[in-house]
Amino acid sequence: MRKLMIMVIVAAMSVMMATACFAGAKKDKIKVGFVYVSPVADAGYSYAQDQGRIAIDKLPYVESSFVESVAEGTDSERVVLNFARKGYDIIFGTSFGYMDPMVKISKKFPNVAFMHCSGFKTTPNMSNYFGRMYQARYLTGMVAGMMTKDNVIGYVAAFPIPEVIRGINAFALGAQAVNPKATVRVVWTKTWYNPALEKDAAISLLDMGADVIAQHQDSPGPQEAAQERGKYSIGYNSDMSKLAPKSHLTSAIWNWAPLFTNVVEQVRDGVWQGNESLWWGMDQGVVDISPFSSMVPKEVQDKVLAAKKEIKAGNNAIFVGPIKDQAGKVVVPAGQTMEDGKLLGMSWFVEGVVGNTE
Amino acid sequence: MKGPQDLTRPDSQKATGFADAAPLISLKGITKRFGKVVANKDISLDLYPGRIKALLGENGAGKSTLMNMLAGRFKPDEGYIEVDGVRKEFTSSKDAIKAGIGMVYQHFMLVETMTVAENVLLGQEGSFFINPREMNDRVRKLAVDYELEIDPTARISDLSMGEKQRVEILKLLYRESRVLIFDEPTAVLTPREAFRLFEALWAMTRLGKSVVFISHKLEEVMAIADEVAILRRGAIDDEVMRDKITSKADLACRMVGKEVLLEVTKEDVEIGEKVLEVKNMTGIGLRGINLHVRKGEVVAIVGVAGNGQQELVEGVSGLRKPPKDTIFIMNKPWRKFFAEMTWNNSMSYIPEDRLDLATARNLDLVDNLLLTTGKGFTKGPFLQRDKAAKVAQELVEEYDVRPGRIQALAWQLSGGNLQKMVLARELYRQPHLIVAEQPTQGLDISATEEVWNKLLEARKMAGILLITGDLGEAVQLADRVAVMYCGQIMDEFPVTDTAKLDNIGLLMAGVRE
Amino acid sequence: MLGYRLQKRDEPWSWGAPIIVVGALVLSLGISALLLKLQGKSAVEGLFVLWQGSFGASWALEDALLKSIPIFLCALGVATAFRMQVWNIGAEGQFALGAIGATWAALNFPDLPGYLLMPLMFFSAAVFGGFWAYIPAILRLKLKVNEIISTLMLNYIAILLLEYLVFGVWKDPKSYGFPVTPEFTGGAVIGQIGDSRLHWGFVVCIGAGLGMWAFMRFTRLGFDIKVAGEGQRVAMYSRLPYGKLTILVMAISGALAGWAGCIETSAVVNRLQPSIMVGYGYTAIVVAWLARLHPLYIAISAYLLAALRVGVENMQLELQIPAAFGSIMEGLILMSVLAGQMLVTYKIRRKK
Amino acid sequence: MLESFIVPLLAATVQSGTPILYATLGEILTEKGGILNLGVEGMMSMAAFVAFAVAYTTGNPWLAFICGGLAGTVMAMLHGFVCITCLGNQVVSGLALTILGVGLCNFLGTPFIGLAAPGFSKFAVPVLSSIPYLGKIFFRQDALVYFCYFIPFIFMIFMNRTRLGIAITAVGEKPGAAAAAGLKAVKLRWMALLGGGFLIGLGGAYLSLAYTHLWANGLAGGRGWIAVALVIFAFWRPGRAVFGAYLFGGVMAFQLRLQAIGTHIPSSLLLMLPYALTILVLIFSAVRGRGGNAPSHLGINIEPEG
Repeated sequence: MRKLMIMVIVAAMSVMMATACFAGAKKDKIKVGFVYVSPVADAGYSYAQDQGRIAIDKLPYVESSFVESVAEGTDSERVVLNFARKGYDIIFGTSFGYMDPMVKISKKFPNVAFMHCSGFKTTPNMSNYFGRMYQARYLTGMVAGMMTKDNVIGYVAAFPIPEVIRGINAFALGAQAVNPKATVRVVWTKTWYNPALEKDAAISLLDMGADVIAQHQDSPGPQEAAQERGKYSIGYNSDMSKLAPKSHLTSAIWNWAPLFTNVVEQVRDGVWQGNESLWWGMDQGVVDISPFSSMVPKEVQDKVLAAKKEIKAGNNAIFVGPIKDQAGKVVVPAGQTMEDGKLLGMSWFVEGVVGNTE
Repeated sequence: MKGPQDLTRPDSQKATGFADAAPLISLKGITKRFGKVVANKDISLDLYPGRIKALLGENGAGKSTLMNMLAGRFKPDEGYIEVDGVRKEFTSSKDAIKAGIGMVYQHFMLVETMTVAENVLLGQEGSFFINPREMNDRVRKLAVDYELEIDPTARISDLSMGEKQRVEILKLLYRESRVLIFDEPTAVLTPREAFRLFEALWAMTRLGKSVVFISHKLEEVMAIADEVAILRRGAIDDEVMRDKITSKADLACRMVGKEVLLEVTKEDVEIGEKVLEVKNMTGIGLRGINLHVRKGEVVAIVGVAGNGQQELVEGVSGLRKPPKDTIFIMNKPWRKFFAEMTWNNSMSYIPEDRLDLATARNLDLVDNLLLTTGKGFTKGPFLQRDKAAKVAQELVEEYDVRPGRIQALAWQLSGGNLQKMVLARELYRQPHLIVAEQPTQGLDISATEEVWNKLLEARKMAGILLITGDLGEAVQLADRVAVMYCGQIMDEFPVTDTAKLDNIGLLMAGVRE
Repeated sequence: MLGYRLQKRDEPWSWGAPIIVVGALVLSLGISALLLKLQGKSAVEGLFVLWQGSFGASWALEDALLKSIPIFLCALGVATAFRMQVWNIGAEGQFALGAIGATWAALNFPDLPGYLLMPLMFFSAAVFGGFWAYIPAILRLKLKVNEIISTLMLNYIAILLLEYLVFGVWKDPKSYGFPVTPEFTGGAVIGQIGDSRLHWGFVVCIGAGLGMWAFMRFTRLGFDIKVAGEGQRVAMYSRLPYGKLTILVMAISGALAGWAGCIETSAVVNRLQPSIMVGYGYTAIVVAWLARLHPLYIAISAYLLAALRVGVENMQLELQIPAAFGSIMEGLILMSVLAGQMLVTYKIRRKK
Repeated sequence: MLESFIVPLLAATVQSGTPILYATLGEILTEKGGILNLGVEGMMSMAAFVAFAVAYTTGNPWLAFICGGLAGTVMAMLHGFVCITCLGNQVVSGLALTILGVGLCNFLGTPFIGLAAPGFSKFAVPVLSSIPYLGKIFFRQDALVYFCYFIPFIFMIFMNRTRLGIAITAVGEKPGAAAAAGLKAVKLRWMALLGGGFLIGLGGAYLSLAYTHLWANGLAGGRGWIAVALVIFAFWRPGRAVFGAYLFGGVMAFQLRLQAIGTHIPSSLLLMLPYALTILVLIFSAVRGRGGNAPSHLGINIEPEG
């Protein structure tokens, strides 16, 4: 009985030795695969990417499919590999942790286009893309700065990674631009999606006197906490007004459709090439803020919309000196703007932010 | 107060007025099989009110199976039970209780962490909510009525054996049980406590209750019973009225049928040097123990269970650390001996609990052999299991352990065969000291005889410390007998000293002449 | 119970074990098919895709083998502890500590040649993992603390410890602040076998499996562990050092799980990042129990459950079935095996 | 400082301690009957899902709360079938129940992710909430917390003052004695298991009806395991269970607040607090020696008679 078993395993190994086959030449129909880190219906990060997928799925020559809640380590490598093996032409990996597996697999499938979100590595057939969410964070910061009375704004955040830290800094700069006394308190939850924990974190901030709650989380938990306490809240990823109508002012939202459409068109026309970093902002419509709720006074809305025009026109890069860090030390001297490389690796808080980056 | 060992029933205590009453409970042709073994064969028995019926039979005769059927825990394969002349089907112990049958098991069925009152009321019908104060009063009143004084609020774990038994009796009385069955009740009592038990039983017979007294001790049966039913090999061999029994020997003869009481020939064996010496040991529950065993000698420790035998055995067999320099084995102090103990030519312990201590229930016979002889089959880090299997096969054949397959698991063997296997293993180790604890408990006659002979044979290479509750076994095997009571050795005398033997009961009760 | 009762068999049903396992698999597949229907997905197609994903294509076999490596090592460790009735539920935490140990070696001795660095990584993984299992063992022995709860709590603590290291001290400066350690240099990476994705970790698995099988079967220490598993009283009677054996068993269990962590970090992900924690420690318990704690059967059931996980992924890809489907199957299989094992010792008889 | 930090902290403690208290009491009842149930985490997850689903479809939170309890009972039935009827190993069966329960709730819950369902929200008890400090802490909670204030007392009375309670204790200590007294030991174990399952279910339902009104995977978040540990800490007594549950609820709430104040302790170390505390609690109860109150037949299956 036991010898039989050992032979089965050895046979399996020999079968596996044959190299994997891969997709043939260009077809008129383009197959696009998406790999999400969390469940799609979480009204959060994956949901926003999926809205973009649905947009391109409507295009006649596109056929798309996705796999949700794929853990970043070994599982992601296999899922991306399965997409490549099944002859998908474009594969979108939406979480930072997918970067290395996608780099490894892109070398094995040269004629498949790999698009990785929020990463920094590229290969001849792999580019990365991201949105300048900090622009929208800046605007929502302005709203919070004007709406707060006790000048304490709570910020529920998932992981202390650059994307999140950068968002918090832009938010704080926005708030301080209109209300220098405004401070931002940060609580880390160490999870992208856990409504109960996120709500708890928001409550602890509200108990500290925060009267506006913002979030870099995927569930509307913090919005619910703010509404229960009759305070204001700012959403993220998609318009969360229907979940907390009495507290929701606005949301910083994604809109990936334009970027995805651009990539698909390039691949169809055969002009797409890797080694590119697309970091689109409000000007290309990838990042925006949701319509204001009625609670936001007229003049606040006008001020923010004016600033939005400024950013869209490109003459307000937000991270323009002088910027001091938490300890008051000037990090960006006056007149200087932080270039993208520094922005991508930002891991310190600006002045006025209470919390640690670990 | 009558002399402690004179247990006969004074006239004042006689139950009167129930001469011609109909039987409360009668068993009709009860048969029960376990797989191939027939535990009870066509048993018919009538239990009359106000009378004490003794059920006599040695171990393995099927007494407890019969009682378990009466208590409703097993269902008979054939035959039925009549309650007040009406045929009743007992599906659970609840039906037996409703029929008025109450049982006091040898191992008490009490919940240690609960109070006396809670135990007495366990399983009683009544209101959903209970009021502890009212509950305690009811139990206290009941205890006073039956002169079984006990504190209802005491925790069972704090009570003595005698007190625990009284709680069991109170449980039956509270349920107004009409038939009270006692399974070997005096095994755990001192003679004085036993006498108080008999007084309680007599009181109950006066109230018209029917008492069944299971025992294999002749003198108790003689003292208390009105009728005696003798059970042999699962069948009622003989039923006789007490006044027809002329003497203890007559009863013994009836009990064992025509065969003579089990006798073993004991030739003389050359006595060697001391293999075990206990010098004035006080500690681990014992006081002032002085004892020695020489090679070729059998020293029996007798006494009622729970008087320090367990502690002495654990000390001598190395399971428990005694005070410094009190136990010497083969002239080495305890610590040194067990530190350098080799797998053979040292000491062996044959415990009372065969299945979960001497052997592992889910391992086969080869593994069980290796339990204590493992070092003998080890070469470097490796274990030669095939060599062990050969030895196991030889031992199984030599000791006639049925079934003969060495792949059989321990739980599949009967008590007798398992004990023979343990004995085979321990004697294979050529020990110089053997500690045998209740070696023949629960074995049938043939198995007992085989074990006795093997033990006597082992005297050639070892001294034997025998711990037993069965005086007959002590008399048969031992050269010297020591009586233990409350952690002390009351007296030690050669087995030939018949005078002391006769009033051994006194010593067991702690009464020194 | 409703007209049937259990009767002890005279002989344990020798062919019982494999039949029960197969029966459990079939039952679990049946119930899972019903669940698929519940969510409006066709059951037959679902199960076909599951089969296709697990065994259908050559790369599926490769993926399953790759995934079975950490599960196998963890299960081997868990089985050793379970064999002695020491309930080590902490394989997950020991896996994490093993990964931490390996990373510590890789980061502190980057320029050591491979043939030196690799043994050091495996050694430190075994030490870290073993230590994480040593704690509950000592707590159980010295303070009679229930090891089920303490090992489980240590799982949570281990994962948080790993996060603390990766977000703080060991964060790779060059990777833009993302929670990953610097990539392992040449000597610290377990190479691939040929150009397949399988790596030399597989050989470690075979070695560990045969090693444990031989240890249990032939050495006296292995026999002592089996005896100690039968209960503390029998162990005391046979003069076995029950305390030392408990520690030994837990140390082995922790070391093996630690190796799994080391291999997963070095061979598959090439750096330490929190996402390697995907629940191998818990699956290992299912695998160990399915294989009735026998090393070679653990190889089969580890491969089986790894194939199941890979197959479920394929179901996600093709039919958008939620990822939790895999753990439902695992739970069902283990429950039905547990219930079925009764048939080995009991027969079902009609009540008279 | 007292007003702005301690009082809200204690209020949050009561809330996050409540689900743990329900589950701990449920597990105490189950273990008193002699069954070791490690499936609490799975049962809480399933109960949370069923409660949410019922609340979402029917809109009636009280009905949902009861259905959550029933879901716990059904899961307990599964555990009972494996352990009592089929004499399976109780430890591994509990683990399997957790793996199955968490998996099943995430699988069935996927369509509900991101949705909100009507639940229980906080309301001030008219008179009592005006008591200084205590009012804010204990009487500005939701209905289920108030309901939970009574359960320990009912539990205590049931276990010590009712025939059924004593019978269940007897079965946990010595099934043979219970059987000899005419009780149906197996039936009583089933009652203890199902009753305990119901309470554990209520704990799970609390998570998706009052703690948050949104559905998410992994709501239980390790609370089931902490409840199992708390049973040992509470020496199987309801009084200490209350103290233990609130202690753990407090620690969870405390670490978030510590961050909100702006400490420099990295958050992952803070998140370790509840788990590290559990081990300390186990050591504490073992060292104090009184840990010996475990029902002596806990975890040992009752063999069917011949």
